[in-house]
Amino acid sequence: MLESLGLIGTGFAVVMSVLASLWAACSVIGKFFNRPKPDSTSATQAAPVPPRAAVASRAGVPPHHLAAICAAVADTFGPGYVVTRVAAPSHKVTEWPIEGRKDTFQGRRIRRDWGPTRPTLGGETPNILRGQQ
Amino acid sequence: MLESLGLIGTGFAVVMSVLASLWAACSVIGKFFNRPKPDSTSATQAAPVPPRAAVASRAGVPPHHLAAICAAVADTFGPGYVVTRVAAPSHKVTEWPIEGRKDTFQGRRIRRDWGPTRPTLGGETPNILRGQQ
Amino acid sequence: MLESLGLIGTGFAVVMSVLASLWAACSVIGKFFNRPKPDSTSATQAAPVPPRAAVASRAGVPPHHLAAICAAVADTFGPGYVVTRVAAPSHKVTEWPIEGRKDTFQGRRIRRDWGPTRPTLGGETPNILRGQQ
Amino acid sequence: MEGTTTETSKLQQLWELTAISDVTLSMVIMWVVIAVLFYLAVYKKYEPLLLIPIAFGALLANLPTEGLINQPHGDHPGGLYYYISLGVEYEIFPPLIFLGVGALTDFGPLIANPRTLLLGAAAQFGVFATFLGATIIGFSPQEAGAIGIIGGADGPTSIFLANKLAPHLLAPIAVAAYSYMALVPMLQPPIMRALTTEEERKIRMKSLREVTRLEKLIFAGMVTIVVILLVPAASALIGMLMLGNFLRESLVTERLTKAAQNELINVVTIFLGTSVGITMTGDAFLNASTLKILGLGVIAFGIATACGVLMAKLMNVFSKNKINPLIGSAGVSAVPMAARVSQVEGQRADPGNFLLMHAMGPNVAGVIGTAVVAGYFIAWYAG
Amino acid sequence: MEGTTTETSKLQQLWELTAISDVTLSMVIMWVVIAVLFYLAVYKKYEPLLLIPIAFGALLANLPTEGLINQPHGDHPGGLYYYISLGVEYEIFPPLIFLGVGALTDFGPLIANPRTLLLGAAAQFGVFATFLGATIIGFSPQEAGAIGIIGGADGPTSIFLANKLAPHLLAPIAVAAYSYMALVPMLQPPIMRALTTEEERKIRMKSLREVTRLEKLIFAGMVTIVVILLVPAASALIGMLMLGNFLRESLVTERLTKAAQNELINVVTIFLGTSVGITMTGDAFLNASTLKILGLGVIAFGIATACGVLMAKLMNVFSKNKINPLIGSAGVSAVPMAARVSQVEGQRADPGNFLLMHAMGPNVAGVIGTAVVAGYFIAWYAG
Amino acid sequence: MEGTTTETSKLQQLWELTAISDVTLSMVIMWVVIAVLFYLAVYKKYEPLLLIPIAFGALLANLPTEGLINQPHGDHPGGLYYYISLGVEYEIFPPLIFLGVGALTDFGPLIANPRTLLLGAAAQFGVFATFLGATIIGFSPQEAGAIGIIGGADGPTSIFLANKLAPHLLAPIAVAAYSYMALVPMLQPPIMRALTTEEERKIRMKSLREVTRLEKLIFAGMVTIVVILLVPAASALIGMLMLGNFLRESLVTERLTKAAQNELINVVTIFLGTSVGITMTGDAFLNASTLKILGLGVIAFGIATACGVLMAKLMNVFSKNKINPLIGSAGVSAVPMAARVSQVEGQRADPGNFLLMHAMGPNVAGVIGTAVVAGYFIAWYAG
Ligand code: NA
Ligand code: NA
Ligand code: NA
Repeated sequence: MLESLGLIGTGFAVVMSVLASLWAACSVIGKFFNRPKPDSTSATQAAPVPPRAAVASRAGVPPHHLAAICAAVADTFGPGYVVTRVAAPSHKVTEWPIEGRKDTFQGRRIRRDWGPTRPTLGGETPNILRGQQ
Repeated sequence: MLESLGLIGTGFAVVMSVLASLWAACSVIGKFFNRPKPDSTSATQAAPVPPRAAVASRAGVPPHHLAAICAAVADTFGPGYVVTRVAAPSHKVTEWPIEGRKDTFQGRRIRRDWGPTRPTLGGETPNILRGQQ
Repeated sequence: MLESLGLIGTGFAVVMSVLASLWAACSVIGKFFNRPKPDSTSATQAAPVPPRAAVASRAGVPPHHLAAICAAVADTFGPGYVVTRVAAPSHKVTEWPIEGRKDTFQGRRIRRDWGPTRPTLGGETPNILRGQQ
Repeated sequence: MEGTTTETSKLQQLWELTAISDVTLSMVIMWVVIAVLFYLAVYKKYEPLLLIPIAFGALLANLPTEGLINQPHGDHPGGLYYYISLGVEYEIFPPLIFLGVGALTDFGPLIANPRTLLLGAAAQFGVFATFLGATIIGFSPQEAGAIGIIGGADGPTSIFLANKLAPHLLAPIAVAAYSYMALVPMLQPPIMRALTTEEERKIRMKSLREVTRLEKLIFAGMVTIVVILLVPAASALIGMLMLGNFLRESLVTERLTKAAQNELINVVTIFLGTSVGITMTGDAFLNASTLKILGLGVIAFGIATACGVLMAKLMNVFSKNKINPLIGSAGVSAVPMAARVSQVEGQRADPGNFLLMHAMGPNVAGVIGTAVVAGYFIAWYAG
Repeated sequence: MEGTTTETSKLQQLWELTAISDVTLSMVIMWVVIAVLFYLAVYKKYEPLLLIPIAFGALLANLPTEGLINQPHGDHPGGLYYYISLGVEYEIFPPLIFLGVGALTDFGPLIANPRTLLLGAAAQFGVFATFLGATIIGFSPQEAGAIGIIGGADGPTSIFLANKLAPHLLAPIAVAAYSYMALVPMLQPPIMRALTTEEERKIRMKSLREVTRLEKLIFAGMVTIVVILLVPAASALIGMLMLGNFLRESLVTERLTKAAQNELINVVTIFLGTSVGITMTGDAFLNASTLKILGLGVIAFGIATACGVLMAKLMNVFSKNKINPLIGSAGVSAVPMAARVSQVEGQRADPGNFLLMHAMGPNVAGVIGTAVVAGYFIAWYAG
Repeated sequence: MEGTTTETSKLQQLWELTAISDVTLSMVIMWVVIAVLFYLAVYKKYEPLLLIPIAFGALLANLPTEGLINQPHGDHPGGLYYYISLGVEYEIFPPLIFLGVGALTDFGPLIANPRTLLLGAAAQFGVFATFLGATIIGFSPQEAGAIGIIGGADGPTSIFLANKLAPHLLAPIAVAAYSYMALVPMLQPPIMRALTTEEERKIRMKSLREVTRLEKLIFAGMVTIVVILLVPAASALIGMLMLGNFLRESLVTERLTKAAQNELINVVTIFLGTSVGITMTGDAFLNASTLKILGLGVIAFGIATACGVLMAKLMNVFSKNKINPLIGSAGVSAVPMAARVSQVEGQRADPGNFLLMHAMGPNVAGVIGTAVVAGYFIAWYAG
């Protein structure tokens, strides 16, 4: 029982100290990454809209788009909301178009006449080969 | 030889009895699942159209759609055909749209300007990173 | 040292002879595949356009398309270029449409009402089952 | 390796590095056999997914390779296929293939019309008849069992049983099983037509009822329980088949179903095929046994087809709800080709007749039936 | 097997081939348990990706199978699951799952707000409290450690530790871990509401800053180094977790990331689940220990939830930047369900409050924390 | 672990649980090396698919881990990488990678212009020259062979041979091979320009004929047969390479080709990379040998490039059909980068010159050539 308590005490201390070390390390490292924008820690409380908009604008969003977006946000959520970042919807480039492009480049099969290439029933490879077979 | 015949006799008996047991079990279980529709065993021979149509309708197909479909079927195949089920073409939800959505949520890359994101030659990850790198 | 030189001499001889054997074998085999078109070895230097065009035409490209393409090539690259092959862009049939078709055939889920099938949040399978569950 | 070696001895040394002198006549003959297999697989499309790996494995087996199949000794590791072939020897690959097959199989038509289970059972008589024939022409009972299972038209099951009862016959049995499965569209129709009348071939069957998810899940569990209770030696095959099917029909484990249907089955197929092919040395393949096995295989397919058809006719004697006997032949499994043959023959007699879904019932029942037979043989001999 | 056997003895022989006589009462009872697990997995969607394989494995374990789990002897190979289970026994599968988990996890919210690491640490107190309770009611210390880790709400870690400290309890621990993870949306809210005031639940947190690729890569490397230095016994779990995450965040190894997120994790999940289930024999599962473990599991979850919430309140005492204590409960991991619970509870108090991303911080911190605890137990007992 | 321990001893106990005291200076130095590797892989995109796993494996090797690489003893299982590394030790992973490489490679350009096989052969002279240099500066012949193969610019082959002839040098050889492959665009152009005249660089080659499916299949079979007959010790590499290519070119096994190109190669790459990295301990890496190997590697690449170019010029002396010597450098393999370098240099001299497809011939010939050289070294030393 006492032994168990010893284990528990040590154990919880280990967990806390490991994760606290990570916290400390993260904070130190995070400082380096936050430094370029010294006003960022107090940004949400008091940052005026224009500089932010400028930041967003610098990132490629046209200013008149930004103005329209800010107006829409203000209308929807009411005051107290600040637009801090504007980005186009994330168009993640999945592997498929790239793979498709690779497939096209590899070009194992070439359509030799004008007719369309159709998948066959049962998923067999259609009989349209590059060579004369 | 006689031994072989013994093996064969026993063996075929085993196979028949195993699959016959499965048949019996399936039939018994099947009864439970067929019970809600007591007329289903004789449906194809004599089932009147309206109840079926009602069933289909209950499943979400609007009655006037059903009437139109039945008319088209009667015109195409002639008498003797009964519409027993109407369903929209099976739109199997493959994993890809879901995965795509997940990818979007994970949002590792965000387009920071208005320009399109294009796959690069060779399938490399395009140089559009969430952060400032 | 001398031993090393022996190893190197033998080794380089091995590599050269293996790949030279492959060259020889390839050339012999290649002869069989090139034979049907005896003029092909000198084709790029002097092959007249018409026979080639005929070949391409036999492969399914309408002659008037071919004429137009040759004219365009001549205009773009200048003289000295010969159109040796015309093919529609390679439409590689990837697995996906076929798989999609298979999925449709397997049809595990059928939409029972007119509403659209949508992926759910978290990628769960939507609750549209073939049976009544 | 001294610097003073003469030119001649150097050439000799070079020659000794090569393995040309290790080529035997049987290897060269096997190359011809392999070329035929490649031709059938690539141009005739005889089950290419398995015949190509098998044939390539056979090519490697009939070359004087080094470091590909040798056993480990001391610190030296074994060859690549010493390790990969453990998947066959330890009987791991066939059940994994069955996991994928289960994830790809829809037992709905069978559940909707469970009578067709008997057709799948009847077709197994081909296995036993071939077993008898094999013992008569001199094979040992174990060998005969492994040969008979060819009539079950189930590749992984054949490999599983052959590895257990007669590993030295693994290659010819696998080749026969996959080749004849591909030949089903040619082997079956004459037998089907000879045993049925025009009227029988025109029988239309009533359409199948819908089967719910719950019923499919219960079926998967029930088959697992019943078959393992009655034929425990079939546990590995049936267990994996039904695990794959349960994952599929649960509809909540899409990720795992896809993995079983694709990644797992594809990778294992490459390894299984080449491992089988690599046992196909000239000594093991070029002998009278192989010819006998190929001959017995045809007989097995023929009898299985006939028994399926005849069982359907027998059932029609006792049942009011007539079965089209053309779907009986689908009981040999060879999914889904045998079912397609039933459909084609049915439409030849009556173009408005659609037998495909009805034939899928005996077709998938045949898979279960063959696994049961395999379990029975294992219990009888290998226990 | 003589030809002169009488009809009776033949039937007897047939009976002896079957395994019906080997069915025990405990098997039949287990079938009911398994049916309940299937119901929960399929219809209630309790972590079906793992509970279905576990339950199917348990079904196989509670049937008189042959050739599925037997050890090899002499020339006879072992059963299929003798080989597959080596992946659990040799502790290979859980780290591979962690490789995939790492490739699926975004540590961004944690890096943006590293204070939440403490919440992930606090939730581990549930593990230790349960350990204490388990020792008090009679479990050995090793068993108690393996049981306590259920409170960490991390399936692979639980399996990893149970296999090391108390392999005979593997099945009930895994079942408890995955079942309660699925029950998080029911277990946590009452505790969360009891321990917080309306005002606390309404606290809005400032939005998270962006985290760059470099920062994420440094984080992955740093966690690897710090955790392995402080708790070397957690090396396998943390090493693989962070390898997967590094591949993901490098953005230049898309192929490998996808392989870890899909192929690898899916195939290993099938094998891991069934291997765990196959240890779930009636003898091992139907006893007082299982009931105790299930009971202790609930307690573990409850205490972990409470400690997370209380730690958040404690941190608010010392910090100007208030934390919404509702995100403390996410420290139990159960990614991403616990974070969703925080979000839902937060919006119940204030519909305009979005806690999801904030809760992801303690949520993923909990994964690291539980791996640390597992390493600590291993170092203490298994070293 | 008694309850009466004083505070001090408890802290000491806690300290002993950690492994901070096991950190050595060489580990810390290795961290810097690893950081450089990560930088090259992530930001410079030097073969990230392999360098990232290698570097992460090296990180794990240079931390005081527990339960990650230890051998099994008694009932205790080995560490995770004890098991995964068996794939390298037993020489399983490199041939599997080659299976995928074969499924990804189009030998068409080589078949259309088989003369370029000689260019792929000539580039192997770099291997032998480096072998000579390595023996001169004090490496044993086996070590020298493993080092020389770096000049073949073929990762899996280098790992395969290093594991066989000089396993203690596995890490530096693999790192050198993959790093220099990534450096090809910087290393080759100066050599190519120095050895060619402006006129030679402007040579246009006649366009390649089409190659039919049958011809590609015959090629795959023929290479298998010829290479195994002449250099049987290359069986595993060439056999798998050509199996993958046969599957690809058969056009009837799409499923298997995709599995080899994706699932198999991706998963094996993760395991292979980390297994190689985990041998990269400070002791094994931080010594004069590594520096020598890195130096010899550059020389190997340079000589291989030069020999390829010179062989093309030599062939032009005897042939009417001139070869552009810029494609000779592609014979070092490093597919497809070396071919791209040829294309770029060709267009620098004449923007209308398209050498890419012509350079693919020697490029893939180099893969075969390096496998032949590896087989030759194995036959000479390891037999
Ligand atoms: Na069958
Ligand atoms: Na946790
Ligand atoms: Na090379």
